[in-house]
Amino acid sequence: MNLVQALNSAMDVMLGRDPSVVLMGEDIGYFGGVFRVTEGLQRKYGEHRVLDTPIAEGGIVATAIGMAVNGLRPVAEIQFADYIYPGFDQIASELARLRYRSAGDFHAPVTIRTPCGGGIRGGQTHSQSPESIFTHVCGLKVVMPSNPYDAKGLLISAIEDDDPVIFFEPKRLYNGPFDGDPGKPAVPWSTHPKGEVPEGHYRVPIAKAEVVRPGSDLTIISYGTMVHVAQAAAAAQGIDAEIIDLRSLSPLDEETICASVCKTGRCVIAHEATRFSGFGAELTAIVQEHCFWNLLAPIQRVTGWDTPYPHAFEWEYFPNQARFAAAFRVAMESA
Amino acid sequence: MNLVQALNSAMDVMLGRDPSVVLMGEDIGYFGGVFRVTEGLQRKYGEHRVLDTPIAEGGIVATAIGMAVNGLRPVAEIQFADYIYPGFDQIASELARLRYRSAGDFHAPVTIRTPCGGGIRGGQTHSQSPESIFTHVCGLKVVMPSNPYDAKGLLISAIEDDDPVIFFEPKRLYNGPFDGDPGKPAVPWSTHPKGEVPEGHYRVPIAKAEVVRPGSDLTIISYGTMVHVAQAAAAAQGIDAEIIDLRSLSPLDEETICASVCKTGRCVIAHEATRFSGFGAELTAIVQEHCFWNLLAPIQRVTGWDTPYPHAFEWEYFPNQARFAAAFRVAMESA
Amino acid sequence: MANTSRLHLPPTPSRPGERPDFSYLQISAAGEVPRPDVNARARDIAALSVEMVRVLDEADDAVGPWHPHLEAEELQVGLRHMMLTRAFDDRMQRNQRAGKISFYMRSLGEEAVAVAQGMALRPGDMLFPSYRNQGLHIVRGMSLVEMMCQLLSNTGDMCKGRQLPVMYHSARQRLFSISGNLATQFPQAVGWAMAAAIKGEDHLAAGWIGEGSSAEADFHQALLFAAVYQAPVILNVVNNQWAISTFQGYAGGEQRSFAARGPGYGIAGIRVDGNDFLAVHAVTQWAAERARTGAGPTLIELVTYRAAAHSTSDDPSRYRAKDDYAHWPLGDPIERLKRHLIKHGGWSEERHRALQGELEATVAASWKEAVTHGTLNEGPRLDPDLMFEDVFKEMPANLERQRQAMRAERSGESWRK
Amino acid sequence: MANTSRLHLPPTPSRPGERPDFSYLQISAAGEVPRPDVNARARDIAALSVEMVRVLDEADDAVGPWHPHLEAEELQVGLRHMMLTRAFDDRMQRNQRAGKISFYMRSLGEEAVAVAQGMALRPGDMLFPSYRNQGLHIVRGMSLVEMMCQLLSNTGDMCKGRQLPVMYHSARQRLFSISGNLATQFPQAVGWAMAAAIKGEDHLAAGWIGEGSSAEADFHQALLFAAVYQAPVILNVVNNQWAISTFQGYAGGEQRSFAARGPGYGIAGIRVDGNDFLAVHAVTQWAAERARTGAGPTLIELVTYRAAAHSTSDDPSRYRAKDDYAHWPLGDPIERLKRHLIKHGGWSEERHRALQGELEATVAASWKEAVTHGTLNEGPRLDPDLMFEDVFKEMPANLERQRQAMRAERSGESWRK
Ligand SMILES: Cc1ncc(C[n+]2csc(CCOP(=O)(O)OP(=O)(O)O)c2C)c(N)n1
Ligand SMILES: Cc1ncc(C[n+]2csc(CCOP(=O)(O)OP(=O)(O)O)c2C)c(N)n1
Ligand SMILES: [Mg+2]
Ligand SMILES: [Mg+2]
Repeated sequence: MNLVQALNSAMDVMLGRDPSVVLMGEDIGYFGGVFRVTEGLQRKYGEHRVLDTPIAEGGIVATAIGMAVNGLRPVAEIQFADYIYPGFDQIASELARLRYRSAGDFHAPVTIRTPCGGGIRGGQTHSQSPESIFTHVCGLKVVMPSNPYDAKGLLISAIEDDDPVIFFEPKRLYNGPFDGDPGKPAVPWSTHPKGEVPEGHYRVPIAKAEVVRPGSDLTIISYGTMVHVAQAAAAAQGIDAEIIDLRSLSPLDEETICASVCKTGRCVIAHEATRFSGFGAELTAIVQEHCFWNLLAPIQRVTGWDTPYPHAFEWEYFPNQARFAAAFRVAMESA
Repeated sequence: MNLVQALNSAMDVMLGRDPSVVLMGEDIGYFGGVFRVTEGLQRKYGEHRVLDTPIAEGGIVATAIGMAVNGLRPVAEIQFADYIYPGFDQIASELARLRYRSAGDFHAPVTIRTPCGGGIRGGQTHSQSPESIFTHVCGLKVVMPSNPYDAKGLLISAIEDDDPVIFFEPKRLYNGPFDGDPGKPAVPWSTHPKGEVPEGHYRVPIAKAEVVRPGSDLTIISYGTMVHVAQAAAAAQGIDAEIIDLRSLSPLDEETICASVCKTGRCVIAHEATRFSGFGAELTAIVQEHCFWNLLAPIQRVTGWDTPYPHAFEWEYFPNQARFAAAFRVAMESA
Repeated sequence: MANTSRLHLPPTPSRPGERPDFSYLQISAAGEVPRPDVNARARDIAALSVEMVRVLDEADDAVGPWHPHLEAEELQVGLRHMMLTRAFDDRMQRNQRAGKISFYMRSLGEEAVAVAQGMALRPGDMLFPSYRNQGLHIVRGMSLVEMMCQLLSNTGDMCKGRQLPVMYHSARQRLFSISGNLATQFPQAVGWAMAAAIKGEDHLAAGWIGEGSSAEADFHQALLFAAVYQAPVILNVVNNQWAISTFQGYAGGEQRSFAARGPGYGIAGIRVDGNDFLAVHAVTQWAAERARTGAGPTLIELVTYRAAAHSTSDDPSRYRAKDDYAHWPLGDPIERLKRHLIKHGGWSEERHRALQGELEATVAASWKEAVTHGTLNEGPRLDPDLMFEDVFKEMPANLERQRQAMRAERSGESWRK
Repeated sequence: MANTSRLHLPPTPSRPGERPDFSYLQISAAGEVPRPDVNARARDIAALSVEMVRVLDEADDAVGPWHPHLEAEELQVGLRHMMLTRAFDDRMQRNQRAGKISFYMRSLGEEAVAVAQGMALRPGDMLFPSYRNQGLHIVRGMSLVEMMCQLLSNTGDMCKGRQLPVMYHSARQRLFSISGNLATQFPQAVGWAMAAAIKGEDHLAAGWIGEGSSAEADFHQALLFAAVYQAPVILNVVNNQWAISTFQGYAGGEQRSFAARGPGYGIAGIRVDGNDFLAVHAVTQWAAERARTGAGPTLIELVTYRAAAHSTSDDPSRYRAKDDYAHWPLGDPIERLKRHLIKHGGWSEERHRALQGELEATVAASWKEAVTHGTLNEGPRLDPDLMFEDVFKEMPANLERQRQAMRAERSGESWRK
């Protein structure tokens, strides 16, 4: 399966197993979504389980909260992560804090799915990676898969979770892994082991990172599209990197991260989002606190630049293998 | 002047000097604002320069942008920083990026003032410190003064700035400095050197931090209310701390920070906001990158806990001197 | 520049030192407004949104097609609930002034809104209140002690100390958790109602916001989603004329009634005398039947007056005339129902006085009990450990570590490393 | 569960394989709707918001009180602008299909909206377009070459490569920068108008959004602030029946017209045949006069049809009937004005064909020139250094450092440390 099909399958499985699961979002019903992630689900489960909605992200999140309080498990799609902000107040002030403020008497198990990231010539309003902002909001779980297998398992876990989950989908990976070189021919997921996805129900646990490649030279911490770029960059530079795919940003699997960096003594952190106050900052802060005495060189961040995502300069903006290579050089230095 | 009067004076000066300056916000006109920051200004400058608005933070920001595009310099008040989120889309997607997307042909010199922080028994919806989120949005300047002198000078700079500025006002400091001990009698600003505020026009530059106390044991980087708590904590622990009041979070004065940490070799970072992906993370990341070879111990963060700000446990939540003391102990360790 | 400005600014008819002028208020005569069928199409009954449904007339009689013909006993219960609400408010206000609670918000002058509406709905209906609808909690039988414990953030606080005073909730009584963020509950109520419809259940949802809060985006989202999906929901705008210092004109009330937004969205809109218990009850029942029969949502504007300060942190003498409430043309809801009941419902001044005394005693006794669970300054106190619970269903490792750190901090130990 | 659901879902009258059914559309006869005084109170002219102003009748005559009595020359200019818009769209669509530009959005079938409205306004008026109002840019005289350079993100791109194709702007021509975020420009237009009023200036602002976008919160903010401050603004909802795959019922259009939201807020609302050049012009002029004389804002709903795909990324055959536009009862705006001009404006099939040829040649010549500034694959290319400019007025140190790093990265050098 490709990543789109894996997500579709997760929702198919959950709609079939649990009558309280409903999907909602702009163009997701009859049309099946602009990225076709919900294709065929309205036909299969009916218009009352797979709802087309008005173009109103704030209203989508708010009504999803109300539906969840009334016993449903809404999975709401925000068409692009760039358009999640009109729903930000309902997410940050309401969804994230309902359980807390009501001392557990109310809660809203809402999953918000949204495609993020660049590399598809989407320009500044179809390429953003706002995950860091959500990780700062207590009460939200924040996840981002990097492959079809994890995508399906994580989405099932998210839907089953009694806490709200913001589920970011790196849209550049929908149809295949991507190593950061737009010049190369596209590779389909069928050539990748994580493209093998079981039909039925399974979970990938939230809050558990995966070491996708063991190594001893340095640790690369990443998630989403950058996991693939990191792998290619390390291979190209001949670096025996231990590569960690976080999968969950919050709650964070600090143990796996810190164990690795304490072992390798060197660390590169990578994400597509802009650097300043990006999630790499929190990762850096945690790693330096827990691995300080083991660190052999400063932690390096490989990120988007601190500008909006410009349409014409997509590949100068995108954190490419060259940016990794430069980071590796500093990270491999010794005192 | 206290901090409220200093802010009022800044707006008074600017309304007087520049006919394009207008104020807008909920209850700010006739009433003078719930914290009285705009008191008397509508009477002095008229209802058409100091506008009461509907309770609609999104509309306030959006119309301020339109007004700014038409040549005005709106200073919009959001009654509490907790209520800025309904305006978040207009801030992050529009205000911050208008200059960029129009290649400089349009820009919107809007200042958004908003009281933030806890310590006033405001509970989870009147105590938040969301500054970190705004520092992740390219195109915004983000400032937070810690005293009346800086408040006035920074607010004048913000209003005169041709870029949008998010101006956070630590409300616990409105009437006096606060060292973190709620049991002590309140101290007025008149007893503090920074309570001496000139009547007329002056600027405190944006993007310039201030070393409020030189020292050699360790560097404390902070802003807002925590600057005062940090000073008291260092004094109480007998630590010769170099204390930096950032004043501007973005753009950030990296030079001042890094010079200090490279000198002292030890660093504690403090803010009231929750820790995870708080602004302390970015500060840590920058400091460890630039001062790695000088650092003698892991950088410590003194912050609010990763929970909403609970009404009944305000003083268990608030980053107090004890939390500083614990951080000092680790930061002063040696290998 | 101000001299040449052509910007319109809504007038405020009652500033300090002025004589309050309520002549802007369009009031229909009692009995005058027709009562359409509950299944009428929204577009055909738009007039309801600018007229004002009233039942109690100047002679204290109940007249016209909206007369709900309630039993005298039920009206007496309504009167009692309103009086209890006011007695509770009075006492809590005094408690705050005496430093016994930190903050309070009264509903003085608007008690009929929550009480009559609460009584017109069924126990299975889900209520999404604002902070000024304590009458709903009273009607649903939340105990005064429980409410007081919330105000005290003591060991009996249903919010475990997380919320400001007055932000009650009760899952069992179907009273949603009150938010400090204005208007957010409005579209949430619509979502709840959508789910009821999806599940094929008969319950409806009702939400309340102030007229000032109707300016928030959530108001629009609520109306829009309610209209699109014809959700079984009642959306109530309590127009008490003020939002802190700001007059309702700044929420758009100068141009048109708030109820009139309904027909604009294709939703039934109805404006009612919010101080007329009978009219409020009748209109709410009408809307409820509409929702339950699948005829769709209703937007109700309840015209009333915020007779007291916004909250205990507010000082209205800074922004409005002192004797404003005395001039308010729709009177006092308790007084009006009382007079009607004396004339028609077997009520009397004596019974009224006796009831008043009884309710004050109940409130006083409840307070006595509530403080045994802790006061602002004296124990027992909620365990600060609770701060870390309910952020998530299960506490993640980092919060557990922070909880340990907080414990160490409190015990004076070092907790780093 | 779906079986028992009572949730209402708006119908979609034209799905693939179905016969498009536009019988839901309420159409007034040409000339039928009265034209009130421009100073009429919003509340007194609510009917305008559900009827449909039309001037061109079935016989191609202009009739009724809204007949704007424009000179034939002006109408010919209008026809030319519409034809140029369409010729431009056609060519750009083909260019996209040929891989010469990355993305495009046509306004096929809705050209009268932008062209007639643009012509009815004054050069000093500020326009806040959506992505489907290219007729405004044509009317204001933005050069085709300039527009094409934007589509190519080449060295002539006014956006310096930062925006997706079609997101034009021109400060000099008072065309605001188009946003990818729907509806945000609506309340911004109100703010601009408020500033004009504060400064005592005569200019008005006009904003455009699609009917689907009216669901966003910004729609409400725009109407509310416009109503409260009676801002000199024209708020246009282009109801082309579709929002990507979603029918207008999901934006609330099933229950009530979009124009009807206006009177709900106390704003004049007016619904117009968006494919009738004369009606659109007349209504816009009426609204402009209203704004300029201080009578307040107007919400205009322009009823039209999105005849083409949403964008070049879209495939409407997946979600709507193929021959839908052929059934659209309001016809084609260019055809209708052409027929009227042939009958009354000294126009002819020959002149029309000649003009068509001339416009296509202009477009082709412009394209030739545009590509000299660079194409998708060939230089000259914008300098990537530009990526770091205009984030702020002055580049802060960290961006300067990142720019150096990017340069080093591109030149293959190491740039860290
Ligand atoms: C989103 C948001 N903005 C601002 C506030 C601050 N605030 C609290 S109550 C209030 C006035 C509300 O007035 P109204 O809705 O009329 O209700 P009333 O107090 O009259 O019952 C304001 C501005 C808030 N709580 N939330
Ligand atoms: C805030 C936001 N949400 C979603 C989108 C994605 N989107 C782009 S165009 C569109 C449909 C808009 O339809 P409508 O407003 O009717 O305009 P039309 O395309 O018909 O002209 C959607 C959903 C967006 N650009 N911005
Ligand atoms: Mg009110
Ligand atoms: Mg449309």
